[in-house]
Amino acid sequence: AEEPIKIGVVYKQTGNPFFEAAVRGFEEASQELGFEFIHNGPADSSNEGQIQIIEGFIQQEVDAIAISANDAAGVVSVLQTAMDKGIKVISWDSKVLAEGRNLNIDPSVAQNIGRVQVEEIAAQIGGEGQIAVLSAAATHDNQNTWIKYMKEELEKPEYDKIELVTVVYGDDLTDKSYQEMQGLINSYPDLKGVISPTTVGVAAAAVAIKDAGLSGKIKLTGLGLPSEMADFLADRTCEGMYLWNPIDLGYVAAYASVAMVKGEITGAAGESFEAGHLGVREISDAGDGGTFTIVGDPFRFTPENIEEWKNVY
Amino acid sequence: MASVTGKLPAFLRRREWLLAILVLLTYFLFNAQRPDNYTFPKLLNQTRVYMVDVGFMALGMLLVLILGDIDISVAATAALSATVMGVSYRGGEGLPFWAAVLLMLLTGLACGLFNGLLVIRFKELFPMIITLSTLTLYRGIAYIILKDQSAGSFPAWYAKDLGYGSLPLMGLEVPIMLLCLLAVLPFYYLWLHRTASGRRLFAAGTNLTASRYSGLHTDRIKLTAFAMNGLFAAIGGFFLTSRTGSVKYTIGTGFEMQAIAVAVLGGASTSGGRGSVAGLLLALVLLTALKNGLMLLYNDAFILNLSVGLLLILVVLIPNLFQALADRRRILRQRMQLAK
Amino acid sequence: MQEGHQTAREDLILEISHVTKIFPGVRALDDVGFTLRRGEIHALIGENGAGKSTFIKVLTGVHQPDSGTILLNGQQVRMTDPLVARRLGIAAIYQHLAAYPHLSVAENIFMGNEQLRPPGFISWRNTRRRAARLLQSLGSSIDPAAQMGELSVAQQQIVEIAKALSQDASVLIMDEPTAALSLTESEELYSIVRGLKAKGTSVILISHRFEDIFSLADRVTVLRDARYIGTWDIDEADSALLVNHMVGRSIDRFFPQKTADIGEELLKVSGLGRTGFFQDVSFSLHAGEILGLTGLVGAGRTEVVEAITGVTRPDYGTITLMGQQVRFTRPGEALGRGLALMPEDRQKQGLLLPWSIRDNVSLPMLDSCRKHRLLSQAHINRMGSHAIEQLAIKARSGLDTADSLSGGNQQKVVLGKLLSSSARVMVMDEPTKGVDVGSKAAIYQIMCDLAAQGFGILMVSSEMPEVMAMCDRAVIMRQGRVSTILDRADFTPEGILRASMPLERKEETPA
Amino acid sequence: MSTRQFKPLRLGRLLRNRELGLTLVLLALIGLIGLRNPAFATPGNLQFILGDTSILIVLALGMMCVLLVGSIDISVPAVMALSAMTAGIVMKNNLVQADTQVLVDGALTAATVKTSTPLPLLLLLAAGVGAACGLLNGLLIAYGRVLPIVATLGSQYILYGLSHLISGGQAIYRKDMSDAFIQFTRGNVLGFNSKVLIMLAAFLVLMAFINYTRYGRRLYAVGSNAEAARMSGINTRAVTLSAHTIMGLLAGLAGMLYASHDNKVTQDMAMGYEMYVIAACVIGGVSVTGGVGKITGVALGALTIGVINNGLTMLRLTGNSEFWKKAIQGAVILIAIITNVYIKRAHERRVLRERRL
Ligand SMILES: Nc1ncnc2c1ncn2[C@@H]1O[C@H](COP(=O)(O)OP(=O)(O)OP(=O)(O)O)[C@@H](O)[C@H]1O
Ligand SMILES: Nc1ncnc2c1ncn2[C@@H]1O[C@H](COP(=O)(O)OP(=O)(O)OP(=O)(O)O)[C@@H](O)[C@H]1O
Ligand SMILES: [Mg+2]
Ligand SMILES: [Mg+2]
Repeated sequence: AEEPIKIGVVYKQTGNPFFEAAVRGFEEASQELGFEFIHNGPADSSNEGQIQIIEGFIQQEVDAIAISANDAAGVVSVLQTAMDKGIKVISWDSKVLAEGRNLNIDPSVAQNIGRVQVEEIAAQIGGEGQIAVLSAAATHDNQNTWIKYMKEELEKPEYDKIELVTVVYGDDLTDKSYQEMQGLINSYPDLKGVISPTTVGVAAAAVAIKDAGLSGKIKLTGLGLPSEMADFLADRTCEGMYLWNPIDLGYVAAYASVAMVKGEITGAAGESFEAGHLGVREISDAGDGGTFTIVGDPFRFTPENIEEWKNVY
Repeated sequence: MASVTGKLPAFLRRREWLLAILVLLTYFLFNAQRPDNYTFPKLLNQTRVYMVDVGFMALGMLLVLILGDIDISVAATAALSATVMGVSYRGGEGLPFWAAVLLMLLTGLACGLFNGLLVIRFKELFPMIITLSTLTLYRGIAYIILKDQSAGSFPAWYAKDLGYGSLPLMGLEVPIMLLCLLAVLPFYYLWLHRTASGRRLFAAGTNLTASRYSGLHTDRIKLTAFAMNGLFAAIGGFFLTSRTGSVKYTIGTGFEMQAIAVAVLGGASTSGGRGSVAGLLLALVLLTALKNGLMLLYNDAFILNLSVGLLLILVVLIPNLFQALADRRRILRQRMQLAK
Repeated sequence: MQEGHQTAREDLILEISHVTKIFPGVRALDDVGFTLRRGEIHALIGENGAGKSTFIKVLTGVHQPDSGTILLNGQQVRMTDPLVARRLGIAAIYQHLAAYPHLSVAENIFMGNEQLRPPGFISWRNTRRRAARLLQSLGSSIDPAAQMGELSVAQQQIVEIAKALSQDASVLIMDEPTAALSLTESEELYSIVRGLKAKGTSVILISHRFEDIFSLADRVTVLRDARYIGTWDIDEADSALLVNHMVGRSIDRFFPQKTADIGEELLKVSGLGRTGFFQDVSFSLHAGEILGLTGLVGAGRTEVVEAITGVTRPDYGTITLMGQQVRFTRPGEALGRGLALMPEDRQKQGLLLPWSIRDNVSLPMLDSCRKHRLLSQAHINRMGSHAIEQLAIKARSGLDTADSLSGGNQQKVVLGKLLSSSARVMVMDEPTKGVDVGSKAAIYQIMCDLAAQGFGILMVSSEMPEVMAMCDRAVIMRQGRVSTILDRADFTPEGILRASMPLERKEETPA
Repeated sequence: MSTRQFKPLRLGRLLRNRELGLTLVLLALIGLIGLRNPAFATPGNLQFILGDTSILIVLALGMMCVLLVGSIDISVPAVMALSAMTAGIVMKNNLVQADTQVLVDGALTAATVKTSTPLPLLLLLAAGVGAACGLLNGLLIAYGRVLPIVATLGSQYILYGLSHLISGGQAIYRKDMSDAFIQFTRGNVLGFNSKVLIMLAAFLVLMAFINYTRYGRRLYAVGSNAEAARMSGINTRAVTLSAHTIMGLLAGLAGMLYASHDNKVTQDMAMGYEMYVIAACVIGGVSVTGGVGKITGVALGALTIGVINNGLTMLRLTGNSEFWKKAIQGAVILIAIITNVYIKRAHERRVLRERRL
């Protein structure tokens, strides 16, 4: 019998529920397609840890590697050696630079991610006032891209009365993000809203706002995990936030990997592949020298729908 | 019978033997579990992942540990040096690559020297405390230099051939990086174990006061050890960067603990005066064999760390227990003679 | 009260028989017996390393004996740890200061015997008050709140005594309590001890000073080479008898005849001073001369020689070595210029204990053991064997580790290190401290030989017989200053002692 | 007794009082940062810093015990993680949700009430797990004669691994926490954050223990001169063991504070925190060689770290670059400990000069 296809899944960090959910997407797909997969992530969300894991996967002769990279540039070399050995490389969630991948699966169009958060906060604060951004680390590519699009969006005339006062960084550490949020509260008494496009940051910001007794006075949105943010949506510290569905993300990445291993696609722009119950995905040019496809639009979580999602991921 | 049990601990007290046995055990254990993936050639290929950069850092750390000191700023030193290299090379638009590398080594040396100066100037402070603050300082400087950027686009021979290339030797594909480490080891060994300055390092670590009274220039010895540690950290950073292909200020985070673990596993003691190159090499091999095997079997980073922690404690603890047992037995024997 | 030699059982507070104590490789006590009567002062004497301190530690539960019995008030007791001994009323002042340098004087006195107040918290007020009272009763005005580590050795010794007294013990053991004390301080201690005796306390006193023994003790016991030699009433013993028993042979040929001629000036020190340690120290040393530097413990002699040899840096004054003015920043520099220091504490400063003899001996001269830039084991071996031969070190081979050697042989290894260098001036700080008799004589012989070869030797020593027999001249220090310099012809025990005794300090006497 | 001799000594003690010096440094820091960002020096923010630093202080108190006996513990954050994770899992598994109505602004509003294992039990559990970890460290160090750095480096790896294993990779979130636990570090009593109150309680208990009980003083005795301690009948190994156990216990407690404060327990919780704890102790005047250190100094040292961290956040908000933060932090710590050295040296010189020769 022919050897089953084997996929190595690398994520940013072990024990992060977002990635646990993504692995569930791979699981679903593997039941439908009958491939094998192994998954692993470093304990400390380091680039070096991911390299170790990738080398381990090469050693185990996987057919494809699907990675959410901690450092877009830092894994390029090792992934190139993988590709030299005929291994297909798909990045998902957090991309790898074009020269180190065959295809990138974006959860959503970066521009949209930036836009919806600005729209959300504008709606919440009533279209005027000071806002701030609480980001992860100043070194995170996806964060910086989103913030860039947020700033572009804020240029539009309808946001004239909104002032982005500062961008601060919580390094994806809960206590540091909390401190930064507290600093924002103290330093900008007129602050109306905060966007935190990181799950750690938005949760810490919610705690800080609630602790300061400012729930509802400082509005909050961002990209948050339903399981982590459930209580804050319920008590309206956060009235609406976004995230894509990590299960779908894993699911699409799995389908793309299998299609590529089978030779159905090469990852070139213009190709398309069938992603199970999510339908056909078009591959297009990403503008960074590589190609990408997207999973869908960011999903809006609200106090109304959070109950059904909080135990999913 | 008494003599057999009496000899066993003495045998196990040679760390090198204990490590060698563990290496073989680990290899055969995992090889039996994963006969197709966990093979010698494949393990050899993995050495570049687990052995080389940490190995160079451990070589530096060993010097400091032999002195009875510790340096936890090595990973930050490596990061700062790599940053300097990346920024000065600027993807080919800056300095020529050799100059960038030279600058990198000098940066490492300077960081080490600065640590060393602080250590000999402020003897009241523990090196651990000093290097704790220089750790933050060095990485902080790297952060100031690189900000949120990464620097890369290194020459292909560096990022590809050195980082991932291997040479065929006796029918095996040996990573070039590993060859670099192995090429350095004999010189390092000779220097540490066979020259006067190496000997003085051990002397200073065994008893600093007595060494000073014996005429050794203990301050200079310390300074040299810390400076060389900085240099080795930079070399470690050099090889690490050849694998990552680019530099961020976070590069090598946590490697200081790995370097300490390797050196301690290899027989160095944080109280000074002990350490061997052979032990260090064996410890590196053992960790490679173990980590890679665990990686294949479990694919779980935490289990990997847990096992390394257990190994570290057991390898240090077991000889201590044997030693205590041997001491007790010795006194008992004398007491028995007394009774006769 | 005491009638003759025969003592009734019930008169004995302590009765120790057949005690043996073994350390790995050393038998420190071998079948030792000892009795202590109620209310007597019993001196325990013996050469360095005879086992006195070990005996005390066995008594106080610090060490467990390997065999033997201890009867306290006729009842067999087992001193399983120091707390048991304390509870049974045995208090001790140990030879090596058992102080906590970072803690206050008061706390040092009451550590382990805290002054509690309900519900079991320490009362610092009582602690300080009682400490002050105790210290006053010792005629000292040490501030109970002062930090122990900042006191002088003598002051620390007084605190230790106060600590022992604070326990109201029925048996008080003192291991060399007067070693660092001034004459008045000693007198003060004598009267306290006599007072205790009058109250019925029994005292075991270890001392190398015969004055202490003859003015205090009722009986005296001699230990030699870990064995019990005998016990004498004080009035039937004299110092010659005791010394003979301690040493085990008559000692008229103990010190060698010194034949060296005095040559040119090698070392000259003038106006040397180091803030807080010593002041105005001037003397000179000539080739072929053995110059003594003596005084009481804590007089600052070690500090002086360390400042000369670059261990520390003097703040004032000049040092002239072989005609050139020098100032060293480290001992290695001094060694390179021909000035070698044999430090006071051979275990901490002199030797690398885990290292072999040959490695220790070759350490200062490693650069000369090279062949093709690498170390030559053969050369190192030769150096080791040479030292063993030249100094008659008792060892199986040069590979024996330093910590396996006896004190005297360890000292010879330290000496071997110096001899392997090219020094002309040797500074020896207490070269025979803690060294057995045989090695002592050997070391004296070596010193004389060196002097004969034209070396200049500066010997720091606390032992008066040694100074008197060995030195051509003696510099006598007290309280960090040179009190006088005597020529050999002018040596008298009284003269040296008088010059060493600290001048009484006004504020040291209670108001 | 002449008082003439005593006077300079008392003055000296006042001058060398590092607690005073540290307080001055702290005030100077607050003033300087406050000049750049006025929002920093407000009572509200200072109170926030105090609350935020409470956990650090609790840990530093434990670390002080360990350092006093001449040992060190770098497994602290792993102990925190394991304890909090254990308690968190128990809490999650026993969580009961009930919809009720509560009075908000005079109107009945629907609310969900989450109850679980009683908070005291959870705290006990976490403290117990922490103490057990500390005990294990202590056993390795005191009885296994493994050097403290090596032993606790190893146990750090092991304990983090264990907290991962028992959690099965699942973090504990706010939704898994009982209301009592969430409110644990949020209640305000007499205008003080309850974290501050808990820290004060720990501080007072430990101060009583260390300064007023014979067992507490033994920590100093062992660290100051282990040989002497042994000779006066102190079981030095047991003392080392208890120091580590205290550290573990406090780390367990701190883990709960941390978890409640963050509303979250992850298996990599507080990674790297041990460095701040050690730095706090050293700035507070604890000697790494043992025997020296005061509890007030440690608290001040931790506060200094807290002020530096918060101050850097606040400074940055006024336009200073994010990228300078880390370097400044390292430099400030370095300068602080070096200043300490110079102060101590000056004092030693003065003592020497005052000696009579
Ligand atoms: N803890 C120990 N371990 C090993 N050997 C020891 C120990 N303590 C003492 N000894 C050895 O026991 C012997 C007796 O030592 P002890 O200190 O009792 O002599 P002493 O009579 O007090 O000498 P001194 O007059 O120098 O104080 C010495 O050979 C010493 O080296
Ligand atoms: N006046 C003083 N006040 C306080 N401490 C002093 C004083 N003088 C000397 N000391 C301390 O006493 C100690 C003993 O000094 P030093 O070792 O130089 O004396 P020594 O004569 O060599 O005695 P030893 O026989 O102990 O070697 C030194 O550590 C010194 O710091
Ligand atoms: Mg003695
Ligand atoms: Mg001396």
